[in-house]
Amino acid sequence: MLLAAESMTQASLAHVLLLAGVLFAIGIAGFLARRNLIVMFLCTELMFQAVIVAMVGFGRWYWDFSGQVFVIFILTVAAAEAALALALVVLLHRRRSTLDAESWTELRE
Amino acid sequence: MDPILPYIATAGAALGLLLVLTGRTMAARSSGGVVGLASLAWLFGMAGGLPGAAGDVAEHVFFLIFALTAVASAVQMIRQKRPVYSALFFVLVIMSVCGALVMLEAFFIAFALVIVYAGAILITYMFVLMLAQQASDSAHAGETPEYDRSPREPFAAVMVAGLVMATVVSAAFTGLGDLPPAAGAETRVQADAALLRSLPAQVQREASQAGVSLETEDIAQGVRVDGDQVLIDGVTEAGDPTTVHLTRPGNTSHVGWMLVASFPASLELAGVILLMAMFGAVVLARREIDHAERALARSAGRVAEDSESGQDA
Amino acid sequence: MIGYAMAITKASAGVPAVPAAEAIMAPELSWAGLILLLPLLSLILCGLCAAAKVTSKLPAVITATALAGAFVTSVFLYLNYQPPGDVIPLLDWMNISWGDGQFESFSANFALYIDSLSLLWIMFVTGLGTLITIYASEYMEPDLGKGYSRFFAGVSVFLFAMAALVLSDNLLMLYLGWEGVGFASYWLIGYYYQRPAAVAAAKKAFIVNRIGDLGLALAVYLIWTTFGTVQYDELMTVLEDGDYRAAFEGWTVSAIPFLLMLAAFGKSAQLPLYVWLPDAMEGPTPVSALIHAATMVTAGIYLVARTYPLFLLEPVSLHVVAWVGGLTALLAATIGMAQYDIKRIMAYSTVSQLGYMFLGLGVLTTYGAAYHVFTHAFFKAVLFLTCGAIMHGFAGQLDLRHLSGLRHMRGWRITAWTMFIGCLCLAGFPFTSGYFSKDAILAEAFVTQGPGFEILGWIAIFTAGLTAYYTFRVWFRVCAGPVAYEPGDELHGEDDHGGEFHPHAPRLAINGVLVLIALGALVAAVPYFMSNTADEHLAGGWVADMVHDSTAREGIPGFHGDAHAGHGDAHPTIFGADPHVAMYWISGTVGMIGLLFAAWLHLWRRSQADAIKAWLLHRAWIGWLPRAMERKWYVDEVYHALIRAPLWILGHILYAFDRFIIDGLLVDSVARIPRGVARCLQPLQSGAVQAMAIVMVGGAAIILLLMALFMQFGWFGGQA
Amino acid sequence: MLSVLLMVVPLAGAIVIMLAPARAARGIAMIATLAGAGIAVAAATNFDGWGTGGWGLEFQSELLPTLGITLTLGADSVSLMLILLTALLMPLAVLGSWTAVTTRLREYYGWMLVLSTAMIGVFLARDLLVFYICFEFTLVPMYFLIAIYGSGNRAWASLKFFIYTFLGSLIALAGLLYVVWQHAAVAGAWSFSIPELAAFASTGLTSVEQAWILLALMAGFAVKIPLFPVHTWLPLAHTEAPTAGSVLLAGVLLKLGTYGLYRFVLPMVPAAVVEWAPLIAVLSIIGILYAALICWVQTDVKKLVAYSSVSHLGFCVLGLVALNPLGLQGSVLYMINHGLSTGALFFLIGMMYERYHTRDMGQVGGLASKMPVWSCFMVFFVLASVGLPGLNGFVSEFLCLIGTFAAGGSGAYPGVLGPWLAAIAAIGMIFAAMYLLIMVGKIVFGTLREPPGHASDMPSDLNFREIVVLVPLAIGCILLGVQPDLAIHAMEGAVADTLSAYPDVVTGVLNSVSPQGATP
Repeated sequence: MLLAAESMTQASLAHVLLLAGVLFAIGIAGFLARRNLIVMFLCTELMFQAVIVAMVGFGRWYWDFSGQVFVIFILTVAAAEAALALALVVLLHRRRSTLDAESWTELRE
Repeated sequence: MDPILPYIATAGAALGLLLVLTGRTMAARSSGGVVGLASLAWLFGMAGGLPGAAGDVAEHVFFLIFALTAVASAVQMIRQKRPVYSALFFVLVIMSVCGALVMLEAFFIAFALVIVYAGAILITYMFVLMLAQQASDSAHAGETPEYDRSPREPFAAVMVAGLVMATVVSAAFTGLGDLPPAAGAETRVQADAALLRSLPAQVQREASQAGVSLETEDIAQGVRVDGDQVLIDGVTEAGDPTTVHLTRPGNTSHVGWMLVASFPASLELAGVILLMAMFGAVVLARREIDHAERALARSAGRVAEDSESGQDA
Repeated sequence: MIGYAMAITKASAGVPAVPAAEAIMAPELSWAGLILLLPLLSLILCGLCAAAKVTSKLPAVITATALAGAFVTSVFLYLNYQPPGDVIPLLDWMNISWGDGQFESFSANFALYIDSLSLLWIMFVTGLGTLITIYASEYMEPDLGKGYSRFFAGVSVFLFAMAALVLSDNLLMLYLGWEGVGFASYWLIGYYYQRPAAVAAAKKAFIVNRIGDLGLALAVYLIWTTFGTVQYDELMTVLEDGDYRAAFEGWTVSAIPFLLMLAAFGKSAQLPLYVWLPDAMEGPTPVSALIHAATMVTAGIYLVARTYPLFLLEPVSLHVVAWVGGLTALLAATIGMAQYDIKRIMAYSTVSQLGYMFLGLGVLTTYGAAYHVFTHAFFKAVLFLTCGAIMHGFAGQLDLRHLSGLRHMRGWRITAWTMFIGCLCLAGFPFTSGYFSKDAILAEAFVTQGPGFEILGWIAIFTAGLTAYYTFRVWFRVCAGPVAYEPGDELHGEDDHGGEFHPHAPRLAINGVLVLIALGALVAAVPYFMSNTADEHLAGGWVADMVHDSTAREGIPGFHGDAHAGHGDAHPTIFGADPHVAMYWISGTVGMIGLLFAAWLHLWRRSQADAIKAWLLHRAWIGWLPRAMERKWYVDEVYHALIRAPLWILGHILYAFDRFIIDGLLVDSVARIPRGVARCLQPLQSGAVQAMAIVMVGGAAIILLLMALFMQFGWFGGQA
Repeated sequence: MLSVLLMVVPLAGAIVIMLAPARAARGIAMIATLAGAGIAVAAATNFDGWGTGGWGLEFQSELLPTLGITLTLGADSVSLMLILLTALLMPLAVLGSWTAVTTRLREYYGWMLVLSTAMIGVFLARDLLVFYICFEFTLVPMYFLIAIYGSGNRAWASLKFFIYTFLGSLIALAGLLYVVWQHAAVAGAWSFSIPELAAFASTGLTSVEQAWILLALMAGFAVKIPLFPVHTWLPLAHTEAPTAGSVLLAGVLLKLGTYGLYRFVLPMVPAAVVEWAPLIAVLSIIGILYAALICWVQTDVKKLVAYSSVSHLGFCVLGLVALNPLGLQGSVLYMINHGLSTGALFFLIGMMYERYHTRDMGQVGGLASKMPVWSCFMVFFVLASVGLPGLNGFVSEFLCLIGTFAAGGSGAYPGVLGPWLAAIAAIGMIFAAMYLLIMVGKIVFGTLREPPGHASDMPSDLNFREIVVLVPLAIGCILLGVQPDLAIHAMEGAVADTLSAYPDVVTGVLNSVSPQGATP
């Protein structure tokens, strides 16, 4: 009884997951649809947010803090990524004077 | 509930997103927003009937409000034509997410996010944006560049996003039933007790405040749980046996302990990564400045380049 | 390898090549294999001569010697002959067995089946072969050192194959000979391989024969599936026991004779497969005489006679044989009447005479057919050889309008008179050999009961008149009348004496052979009166004796088989007389009438012939007849339009179909699917990061989603 | 060990060629192929399964026992005959290319030897993996032989050849792997042993499964044979291949398909074979007639002979699906005979091509007067191909057809074909005579025609080397024509083993069909 009552106090895991999913999807949509390199990176950060939400949500479900610990790692990686990626963006921008992702198509066969 | 309905709601949300992204008129965009939010609301409503989908009403309502804000700002973020606005909306997303995290009792993370993301990372973005904007502004006289005004293949993008969403929806609507029940109060107390057992110094400190001195060796066995209390028996300086009610550790203690106790190597690695990222950023930026300068020099005049190459030869 | 050899010995021991009854066959008879071996030896020696570029007459000598040896061997065989006959195994060929039952083995070996029928055939084949080889040794002189060896090698091949055909102990070896003679014929018709007409004729002969061969092959298959054996002796045993019908569907038994008939008609140039024979005259004349008149073309008669019991199982087949024979005789005779090339006339007369033989087979007189084969071999050989001599001497001239009065020319008398003998026999002049043999057939047409056999008899009699006419048309035109000639288009250096053409008369070899064979043609009448058996019922003399001991015994006079309806008590008559007797008079009369017509139109009043022809041609109601006769009833053209051209067009259509539909449309487009799919997806590979991301994320999402949906809805057997 | 030597000696030759100077290449190849032929003859001499159906030349080596992957070699009499054919053709092919190939000698002869190893490997394999690897590996050398040394359109031809046959055999592999998988599921251990799999599949699979496996196997083998609708790579590949390539393609590679039918399809899926034999037979017959008519209108001699292969192999398949000893023995004989006579025809055409650099019958003709020896051989082999009795082609064609004919009745080996199919197929005999004689009539006989601008004294008749190439084939043709018993008795036991399951299966199918037919 006690456990059941306790569980009533928790925010819905389904809702947490849905929030994560929606954010992630919006991030993907933005990443794919926007052509500005910086906004694309912003969108990846948005996807990080989605992942963070999901991790925290599950961590709370199990009352396991490794979820939150990993959020810290994600933060680290995000920071590192932001540093490097933005350096690269600056670099690319210097070469072409544009932030348009489509101006870089050297990956084509 | 027909199992197909969540997918229909997902499709509706995707449609709304598409309209928001591509709508040429205000009306189209706002109707897209309405459709999208309505679909999402329907989706969240359906999810209310799932196992573990109920909760403390106030907490839940706040969670939903934050969620709504986060989603709305995220949408705004990806549709804003000016990158600066996108970045600002992203800050709003982070704030809303932090709010949601607070509702999920992840206080440390929530504040860390605000500090690191909204504070540090986003500022870096801002700087870069300003750098880039400045360069393009010089060419295009403050006009939003074409690549910011028109999205590329929004339909495909939204479709892929919808597919991803659909997988998550599928997981949310089918997989959760198989999970073990959520951790209840008992689990939490036990977790707190376990943490306290690993932190004898803290326990000693607290016990000494209550006038009890404990041997380090006894703490591991002594800490026990009674109801939602964490207790430890001891003897006062007066020699009376007494029970000390220990303060239950908070979120930050848990996270911090887990970080250093369970993932020390990862922590070190994370530090190394950060360091390397810093080096990398510096190196990348430096080298390319040279290139850029040389390019500038080239564009300045062919004579210089020729003489340079002549010297090289 | 030792184990291997043992396995073979064991296996062949398990297969009875010779039934137990014949197992007592005298082993010393295996020298009879010389009949096959000698021509083969001669073939190899001629081949060596060709390789050594021999320029003498050595190949002719070799071949003649070998064939003479074969002839002597066959005569010895005849002298050693004991009535039931013998099987002489020579060499294993094909033996497959997978059980001990009747239908659980297939066995066909090189073995000789010696009975009177095969002896009759092999003797005249080797005998005439020898003589014609001698003739050819002179005839082929112009080719000395060029194709001489090749020619005689071909003759050797032919004799080998013919001997195999005639002496074979099973249908498969017969098939070997059958195709072998076809091949030899191809070889020799195409002897002048630089002449397109000769090459075309050779090809045509082989292919038309192949149609017949198909019939034979199918017949062999059917015979094996029906009777479980292809060996004559076992076949006859099964037939006598009569237990085959229970095991098999009746239609196979009925179909076999028709298929055999197809084979026989192909080889013996009957309707509708006779078209190759006239064209075959492109070959050297000795070849025409040997292969296309005397021997090979009678293989069809031999086949039917050999498998006569099978025909008797299905009487309708014999009726068909009779009618086809009779109609071919008539048709070929009408064409022969209108030709000018004497060799072609002889070719059509051969077709016509072969028609008689089939008529004879059809009206149940194998004896008559065999006798006619026998006599025809001689007199037709004479006729062809004289034609050859003329052709040889007059530089290829064969048009009877450009030759006349040969019998008055020096050196040509023997040719003219031997030809006369041949013509008499062919025309059925009383008391010549052809007279007796033809009568035997004609009379039987009236005796035997069958659908319209009486009409057929009158057709045959009418044809006999036509035969006499066209035969003597040749002789009166070419040999009688005033001396006049023009050279043909094959002038040899030796004929060119100072710008004026002098025909060179035949010399010893040709003349000698002509005389010998002409004598043979006359003497061939003698066997009619000669019998070495004491059997009272056997009329018809030596040939009838020879047929009597064989598989074809049902069709000899005096044999009272129940299949031979009409013999004995209910004897039909012509004009109230026994047909056998009446026919002596009727055919003699008809022959005389034809002869007199010929004499009138082509000896006494040659201009009249042209006038009549002109008169006929200008009458609309009848004008088509001589024209059609001269154009051979347009049979070649009809075949071309109905068979060859459609198939050729079909070939082109199929080739186009193959290239464009199967290869182009189906195969290549299947091959293009991957390329097409790749083309469709190519825009995704724009190189833009996001495009790749779309594919990557979309792909991952689709896979995940599908997995999730399978789990959720239980598709494809997933957990619901 | 002889079986390993058979495979290793050519391979070793190829390695030596790679290391040796180019001018020594053909000599080394000659030695290696002659050695291979010698080993094959030695193997045949020591083989004691002639006629009895036993296996010999066995060799086994465990490679990956846990997965059931072994290197198992062995041959029954049918395999050994085909090995003998391959080993005989190889030195001739090398000798035939003596002067025809002038560039990149080391690669040419190296690939030839590798091809030899692969072909022999197919016939020696008693293990599915060995079989399949060798089966596929024949493609690679042949691809290079065509693509590098072929004529005109060689790139397209080689590509088509490779992809077409490769695709087909992949499908076959899928079918075979299904059998392996099922067998592993039942037996509990992986095994790739062909006899084991055949024994399992013939009894352990349902008729529906068998039908699918048959379809998959046919996809691989029918392309290789090639059967009617999937034959179009063959004329192209044959036409463009170098002479020795054509010889080996016609002589051996096509036989891989029929051998596959013999080794896999017949023992593995009897029920499906019985069910689908009429369809396969009809396809073969269509192929016989269709290809024959196409031959008729060809002007390219080599293409004509290539299409004739399609026609001829139709008889071969027909004999296989007759499902009785007559047809099967005829079919195996056909494989050998076709290898001899068509191989020789390709040699002859190659010799002509070497002299005139054209294969167009419109440009070359009447060669009898210029090249009598060549013409003799040409006529001889054409006759062997036409099926003149006394030469080899006749025996096998006859047995295939009579087998088909007998496949309608009851008896020890009931069948599902019957006289009508055989009768229609037999029309192919007429067509064969037609197109081959037309070809002979054009290029051998008639007045001499040579390509314009050709020095008239230049080409001479065959030299000694070329005669040496042709004579063994001619001897083989005569030997197998006059003494087919040698081969027939040798394969008797093996054929009986292959067919052992069939009488019951056929009877079962016939009995189960007729009541159904009676009740609508």
